[in-house]
Amino acid sequence: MSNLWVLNLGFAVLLVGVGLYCLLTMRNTVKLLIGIEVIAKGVTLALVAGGAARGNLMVAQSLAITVIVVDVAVIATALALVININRHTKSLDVRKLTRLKG
Amino acid sequence: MHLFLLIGLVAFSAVAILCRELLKSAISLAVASIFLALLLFEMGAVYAGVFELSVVAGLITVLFITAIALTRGDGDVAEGRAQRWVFPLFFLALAVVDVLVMRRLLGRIPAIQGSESGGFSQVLWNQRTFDLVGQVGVISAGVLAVLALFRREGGHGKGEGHE
Amino acid sequence: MLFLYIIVPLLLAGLLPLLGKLSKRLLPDLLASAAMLFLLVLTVIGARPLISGGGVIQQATWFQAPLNIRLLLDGFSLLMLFTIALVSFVVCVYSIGYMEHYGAKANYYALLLVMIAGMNGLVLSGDLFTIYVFLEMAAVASYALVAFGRGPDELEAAFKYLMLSAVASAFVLLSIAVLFAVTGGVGFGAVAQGLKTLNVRTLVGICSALFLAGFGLKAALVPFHSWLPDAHPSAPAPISAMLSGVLIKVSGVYAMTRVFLGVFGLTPALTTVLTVLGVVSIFVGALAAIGQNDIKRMLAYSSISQIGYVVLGIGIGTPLGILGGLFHLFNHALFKSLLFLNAGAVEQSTGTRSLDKMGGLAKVMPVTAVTSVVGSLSIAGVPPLNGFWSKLLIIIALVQAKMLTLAVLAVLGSVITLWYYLVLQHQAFFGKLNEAWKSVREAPFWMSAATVVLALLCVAVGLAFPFVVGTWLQPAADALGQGVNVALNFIGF
Amino acid sequence: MSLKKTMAQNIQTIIILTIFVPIIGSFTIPLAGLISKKARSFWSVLLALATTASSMLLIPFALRGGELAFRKVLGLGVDFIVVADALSVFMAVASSFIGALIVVYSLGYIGHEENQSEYYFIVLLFIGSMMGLVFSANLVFLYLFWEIAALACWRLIGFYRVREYVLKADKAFLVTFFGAVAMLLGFILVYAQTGTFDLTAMRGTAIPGIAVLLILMGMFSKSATVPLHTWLPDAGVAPTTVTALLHAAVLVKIGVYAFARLFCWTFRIPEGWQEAIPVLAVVSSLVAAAAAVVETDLKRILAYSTVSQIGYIFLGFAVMNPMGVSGSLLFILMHGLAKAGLFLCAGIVIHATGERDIRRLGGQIKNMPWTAAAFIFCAFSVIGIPPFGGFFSKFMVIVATVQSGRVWVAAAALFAAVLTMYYLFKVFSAVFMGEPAGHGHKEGTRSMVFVVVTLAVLSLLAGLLVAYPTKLANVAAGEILRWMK
Amino acid sequence: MNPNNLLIPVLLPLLLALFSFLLPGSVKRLREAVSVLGAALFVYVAVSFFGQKETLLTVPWMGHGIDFELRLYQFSQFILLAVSGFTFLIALYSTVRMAGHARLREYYGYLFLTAAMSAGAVLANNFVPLVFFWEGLLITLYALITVGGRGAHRTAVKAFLIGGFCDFCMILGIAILWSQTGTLRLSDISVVPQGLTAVSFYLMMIGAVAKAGSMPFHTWIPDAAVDAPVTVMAFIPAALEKLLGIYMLSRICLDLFQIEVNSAPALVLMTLGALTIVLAVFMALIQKDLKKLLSFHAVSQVGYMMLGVGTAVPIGIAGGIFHMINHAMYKSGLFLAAGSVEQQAGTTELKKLGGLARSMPLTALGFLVCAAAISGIWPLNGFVSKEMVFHGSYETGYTVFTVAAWLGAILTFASFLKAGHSVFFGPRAMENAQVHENKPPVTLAILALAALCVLFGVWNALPLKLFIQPILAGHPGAAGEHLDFTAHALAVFNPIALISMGCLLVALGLHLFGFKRGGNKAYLASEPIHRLPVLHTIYDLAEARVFDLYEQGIKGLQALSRFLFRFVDRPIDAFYEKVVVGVGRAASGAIRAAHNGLYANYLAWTIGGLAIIAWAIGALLR
Repeated sequence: MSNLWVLNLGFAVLLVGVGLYCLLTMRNTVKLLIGIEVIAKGVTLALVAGGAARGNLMVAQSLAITVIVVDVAVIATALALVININRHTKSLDVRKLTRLKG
Repeated sequence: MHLFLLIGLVAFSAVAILCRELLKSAISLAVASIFLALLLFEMGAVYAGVFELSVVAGLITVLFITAIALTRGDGDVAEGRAQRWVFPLFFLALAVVDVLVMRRLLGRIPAIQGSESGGFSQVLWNQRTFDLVGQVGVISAGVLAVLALFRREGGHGKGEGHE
Repeated sequence: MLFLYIIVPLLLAGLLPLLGKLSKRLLPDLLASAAMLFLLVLTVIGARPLISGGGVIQQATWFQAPLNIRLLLDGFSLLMLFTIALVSFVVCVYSIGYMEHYGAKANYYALLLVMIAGMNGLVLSGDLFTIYVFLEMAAVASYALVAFGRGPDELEAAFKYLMLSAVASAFVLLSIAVLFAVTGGVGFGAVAQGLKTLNVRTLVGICSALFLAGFGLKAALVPFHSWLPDAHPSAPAPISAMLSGVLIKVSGVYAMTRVFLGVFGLTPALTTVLTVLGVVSIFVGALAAIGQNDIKRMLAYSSISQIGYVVLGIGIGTPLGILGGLFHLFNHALFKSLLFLNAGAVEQSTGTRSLDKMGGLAKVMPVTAVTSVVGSLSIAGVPPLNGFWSKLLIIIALVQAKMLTLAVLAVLGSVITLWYYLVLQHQAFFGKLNEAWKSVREAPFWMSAATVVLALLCVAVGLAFPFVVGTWLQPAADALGQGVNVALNFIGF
Repeated sequence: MSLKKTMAQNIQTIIILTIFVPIIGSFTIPLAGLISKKARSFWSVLLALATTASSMLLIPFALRGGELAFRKVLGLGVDFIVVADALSVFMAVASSFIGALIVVYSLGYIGHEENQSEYYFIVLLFIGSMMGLVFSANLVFLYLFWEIAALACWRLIGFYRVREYVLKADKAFLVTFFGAVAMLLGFILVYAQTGTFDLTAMRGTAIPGIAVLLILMGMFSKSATVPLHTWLPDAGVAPTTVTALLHAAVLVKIGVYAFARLFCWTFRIPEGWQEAIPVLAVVSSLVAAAAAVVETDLKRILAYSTVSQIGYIFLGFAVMNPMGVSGSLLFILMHGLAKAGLFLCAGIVIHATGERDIRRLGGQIKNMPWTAAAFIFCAFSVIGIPPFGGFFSKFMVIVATVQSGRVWVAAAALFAAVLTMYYLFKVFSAVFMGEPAGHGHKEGTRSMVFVVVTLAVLSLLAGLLVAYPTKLANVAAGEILRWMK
Repeated sequence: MNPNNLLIPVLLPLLLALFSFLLPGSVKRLREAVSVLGAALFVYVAVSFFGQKETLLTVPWMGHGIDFELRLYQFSQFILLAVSGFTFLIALYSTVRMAGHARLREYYGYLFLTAAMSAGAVLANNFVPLVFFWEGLLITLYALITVGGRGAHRTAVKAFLIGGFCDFCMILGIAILWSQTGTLRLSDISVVPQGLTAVSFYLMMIGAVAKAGSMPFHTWIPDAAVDAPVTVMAFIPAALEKLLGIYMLSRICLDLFQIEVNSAPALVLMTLGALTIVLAVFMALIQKDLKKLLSFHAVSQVGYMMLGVGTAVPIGIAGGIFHMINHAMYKSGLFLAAGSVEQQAGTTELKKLGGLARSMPLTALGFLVCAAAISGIWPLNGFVSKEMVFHGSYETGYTVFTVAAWLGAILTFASFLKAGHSVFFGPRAMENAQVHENKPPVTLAILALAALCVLFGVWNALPLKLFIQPILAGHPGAAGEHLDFTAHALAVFNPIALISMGCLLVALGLHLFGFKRGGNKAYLASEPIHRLPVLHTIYDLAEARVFDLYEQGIKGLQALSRFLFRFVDRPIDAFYEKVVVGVGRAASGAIRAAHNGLYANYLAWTIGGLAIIAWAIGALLR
């Protein structure tokens, strides 16, 4: 089973990496949120895989569910922010969000 | 099967990121969620799978689509042209590193076998009760946040005043 | 009883939006302040005696019915609870005056209360994953609070804050997932026990790095600090005070310390990394602050710098170092809140945060000026104010631990700190009165009262520091000083 | 036995009063200010005089060679330890007395400015911190009062709220703070070695060179010694009363006091430093004297003069023989009297003419004969001309330096004295002699003239009756160097 | 004698000074009366002290061996007597000369303070009280010169600075001597000058000879001659400072240090003396103002004393000391006479004076006698003491010093011929028509001094036996020898005396030559020498104060100060103001620029930070 866990963990890391790549290079704020979601998927996968590998599946599930709920709240707030920003700037470009610097 | 699902998950996630249209991205993400849900099913985590399917593939996709509809701003953001060849390169490199690291971990990590008793709901209610309180809190925070951000009255105060 | 710390603010937060319909101002003001006062009193009277014999685990109850919630309280948690209660009470009082022009007070208080509930929960939890959940709870509320003004600056700051925090959370979660997979649990005791039986140094190293990045971002350690100079100044002043004063400490420093000292056990490698990060933060924050023109942005950078001291102190790992670090954490909560509240008062009165446009405000805003002098000197470490004693302890600990270079740097950092606070003072308060502000009035009563309370506390803690240290800090340092044993002892519960 | 005990208790009470009358009293001054201006001024003077009186009550005790240390345990190794011996009593009396005179002078000088409550508040706090400092025998409390003094100094230098002035105040605060924290680090190094902050427990301890360097930075910054001195001339932007206070009574004397208390009374410092410090002191003396020759701003000249004279004080302590130490102690008193006099005279001139550039002043002896006389008296004392007090202290320091085998250092110090003579006469000639620049300037209020004349006369009397302060200084010097035997 | 009585010579003048200070300025005659009477009392005290047994007064003072010690013995008795005498004469003279002066109150006060300090300095037997009084004289000197008026202040400062510098040298010398001998009591010290003690000797010598007004520390004297009241000139540079300076020099050479004949210190002293004689007299020669001329002579004559003391042979030393007292008498007399002339004629410029001998016969008589004395005319006192110095210097074997002394004698006489000729003889100048003889106190003082000059010359045994020989009796160099200088004091028929006489003739010749060349104008009599090719240039430079060590020294001080200020002090300040602030601002700017607001940038830091930390932890774990 241990090997399966490592496989899952490898893919989870891959997902997180892809998500970070998205955050780093993409410009569209909504796209960035999608990147966050991808990362969240990776994390969920890692959690459940960890539980499954060691016979803690039930705990893992409850953790995963909590993560998902938290994720929803975060994404909702983020989208609310994006919409509000969009009202001001009429844009979704994250690189135009440079009012605050220095 | 497991590997196939994993690859599908990663592939659709990548598509979600690379897609030029936000709507397609969101849908790709939903598909990725379905893959993840299937994975969870496959691992036996039924409840988590259901949650993933309903909340992430469903609710979050809806949220995204709503937001995209509200902003209608996807046209003006030009992603870099280089994405097409940078991403594969990055992905490949990441994958290679990942494989190398994970191969070193393979079979090396000792672990304590869990000794779970009881079903899911018992675990959730008896062991992770505090998390539930937290969930309630986070949800209320989210709700209040959305309420605060979309409130009508009050105006912006002096927030806009300083530049 | 401890459950009240979470449930009272949370319930009130649920109620307030409804009550807000009844009374837009009075009821939210009253209830929020009363709740915070209640928690403060509860901490001093009720919670402190609990830990007279060391840390305890308390079963939460819901109207006498036991719940499957176990809350961990030891000296360290208590200190944090006290800090949270103290600052949030003052902030609530201050908000009475300050939040008038933002509107939506009920919503504001509700968010604030959720944030406080989140922090309290974080502090009381004995479980890595629960820490994460409550951390997110406080964070989500804080995103909204940062963006509360809904101006472009606020939204931008909140967005960046959120996006970076999300990454940090992912790091934390990933680390938890790995630990969970390896040790089969997420409770402090289980993880500590698991790590003790298994020999997984490399894995712990990776997890440490992930935690450090995740919690470091919450604590705004350089190089994870970049969101803070945007987010803290953009928030309404009481929220800035709350964020800088408590949130970064609870969700960053507390969590980090808990994990590293209480679960992993501090290794020399971690000590090195923490102390170096601390010193780098001190300098980056302080140097960046020198050139600031926005008063709140300067304060925000200053927070980065001061968190550096806290982490430096705790990172040393010696009892004295931990004590110093915790003391500085507590002190920083006092004076940084004070300074942000002062900045808010100035901003409200003059409508600007630009230091260039201020000048000589001491004449028209004497209370604000005097309290800000107290805060500035305190943060720079001028005796006999509180900041001096904590820095003193940290430096003594550094010297005792033979880290002379770091000690010299820490000392230099406090000179730079004084430098930019003097800049702040002479630009804003000292100096000739700017013509434009002839008609400016002192801040409203409740705001002044809040700042005066904090300033007096700064002085009082400075003068009575042996008492404060003995009562609140020594238990905390003792709890941490025992390292992983605390967690291991709790495994049986 | 019981008699002895009651006496010790009395002394304790007096010391506590000396420290806390000004400190706590200072906080009541703004309250008195709420009643009326007169009440506040009266109350301030009363507090200052009370401090002086209470410190003077300790003289008989100190003359008997009494040494008393008592402590209030506070925990964490930072107990409040008070030591009363000839050294601390000497410093306390000298500072509080001059401080009180300056407060009296302030009545006239500050009488029409804003922020008077703050002024008197800070001045009293300043004096109080000095009292606390001289009686503290705990390094942490030493540092604590040290910084309170710096803080007070910061507010006072920026008393006129002009931007440039405030910047100078900031500079002063920063430089002294830098030195102070370096010193703190030095203290902590000592603590790491000995495990205590208690000075009485550390007498005769050898401390490492790095600690000496760090502590010395603090002393040099506070006592404005090259290369940490430039804030002091810049601090001349403060009201003249304040500068007088800084130069004569309180601030710059802190560093030299600490030197005596730490490096002479307590610690044994490495050979290399024992050789180096006199040289540093004399270099400071020379450079500052040279700067005073070049400067044209009245107060800056006097400020550099202080820097120069402080070099002598350091020199006397640093040679560490009984004569040098008692010479330096006397120097503190004499310089305090004379420099206060000089500054206050300058204050009268500036107050009356509104001019500080000596090139634009002249012939004021016609308008203000008393001031001129007081100025030249004090100048004689600073130069070191008998029968004024400054002569004895300078003489003793020089002789002690030679006695310790440092002839070249003494020669350089004397050369600095020649420069002192030159620039002080230059100032006197430029301000009071020559063609009058502007007419009809009034000499200032009665309290101001009274104080400067008092100081001038005291400078003279201190010379004629030099035996009395010397007695105390000798007792102190004996105690300070006791562990050497 | 009760040792406490030793305080009387100090306290009495002090009381008189206080009286004068406290007496309101409006009271006129009382001040003068009390002053003269008090001074007379002072003389009485000094006389009554004379011949007393050695008396010591010791009062504990400041610890560390610093006690207030006074010692009365032959030498101090003698000097004390002289001090009191001059004080009396000046007080007497001042009643007329200074009458109606605006600052009379201060004048008398400082006068008596000077006397008190001098008495104290003479009696002191411990270095600290010695320096106390010695340096205290600076203040009275400064104050007395400023009494001369507004313009005098510059000169007063000059005098003060020069005096201060030299006194500081002496302090250093004393400090070194103390560190070497371990005692501050003068009477306990007797060391051989070598190594550090030699340094100490030179430093103390500087202090002593500077007080006496030797080159190159003399330059304030000619300035003061113009600015200060003439009584001050007669009192201080002419009399008291010579007394004190040479007293001190003798103490140094006789008691404190054991000076061998022709040892390095002795040679230095002699060289300095010879140079002072020649250079100062050259300057004196060309002066056209009587007071300035006299002041340069006051310098020049110091050279003889130094030369005499520096020979370290008994007759030389005795000559030096004798010359000191003689000089004090005739130079005071000359200054007082000049003052008298000034008061009556309104000027001391030689050009504007002439033929006053008839209208002011008594003043003229006094002046001429004194001038003759200073020139060394047989049988006046100047002749005796100068001959002794010549003999002494000749005995050392370094004839060059004797020659220099003779050269000085020539020019001295020449210049006094010029001065006397142009003031009192020749055609009466137009401006001097209404000049009358001065009041009795003035002439009395002048004549008394002139009479003393004659007395000490003709009956030279009186001062030599009474004053001088006892002083030398204890001197190691004279031990065993029977000291008697009176034998050939007035002897003319020996080579040295004959050469001296010849010198006077040369001087007469020079004067007559110059007188003729200058168109029978006496004040131009020195012009031929003034105009000599190289000399002329040097004179011009001297007039431009190029050789004035004070002016050059001040320039040096200023240059040094500017250097230190610009290259030490200002850079240090610039370090704080520019470098520290600049570095801080630059670092701040760099950090601020890095915070460019781009989310990707911030995220990159985060990820990079994670990577670095992971790497660091990994590295540290290994």
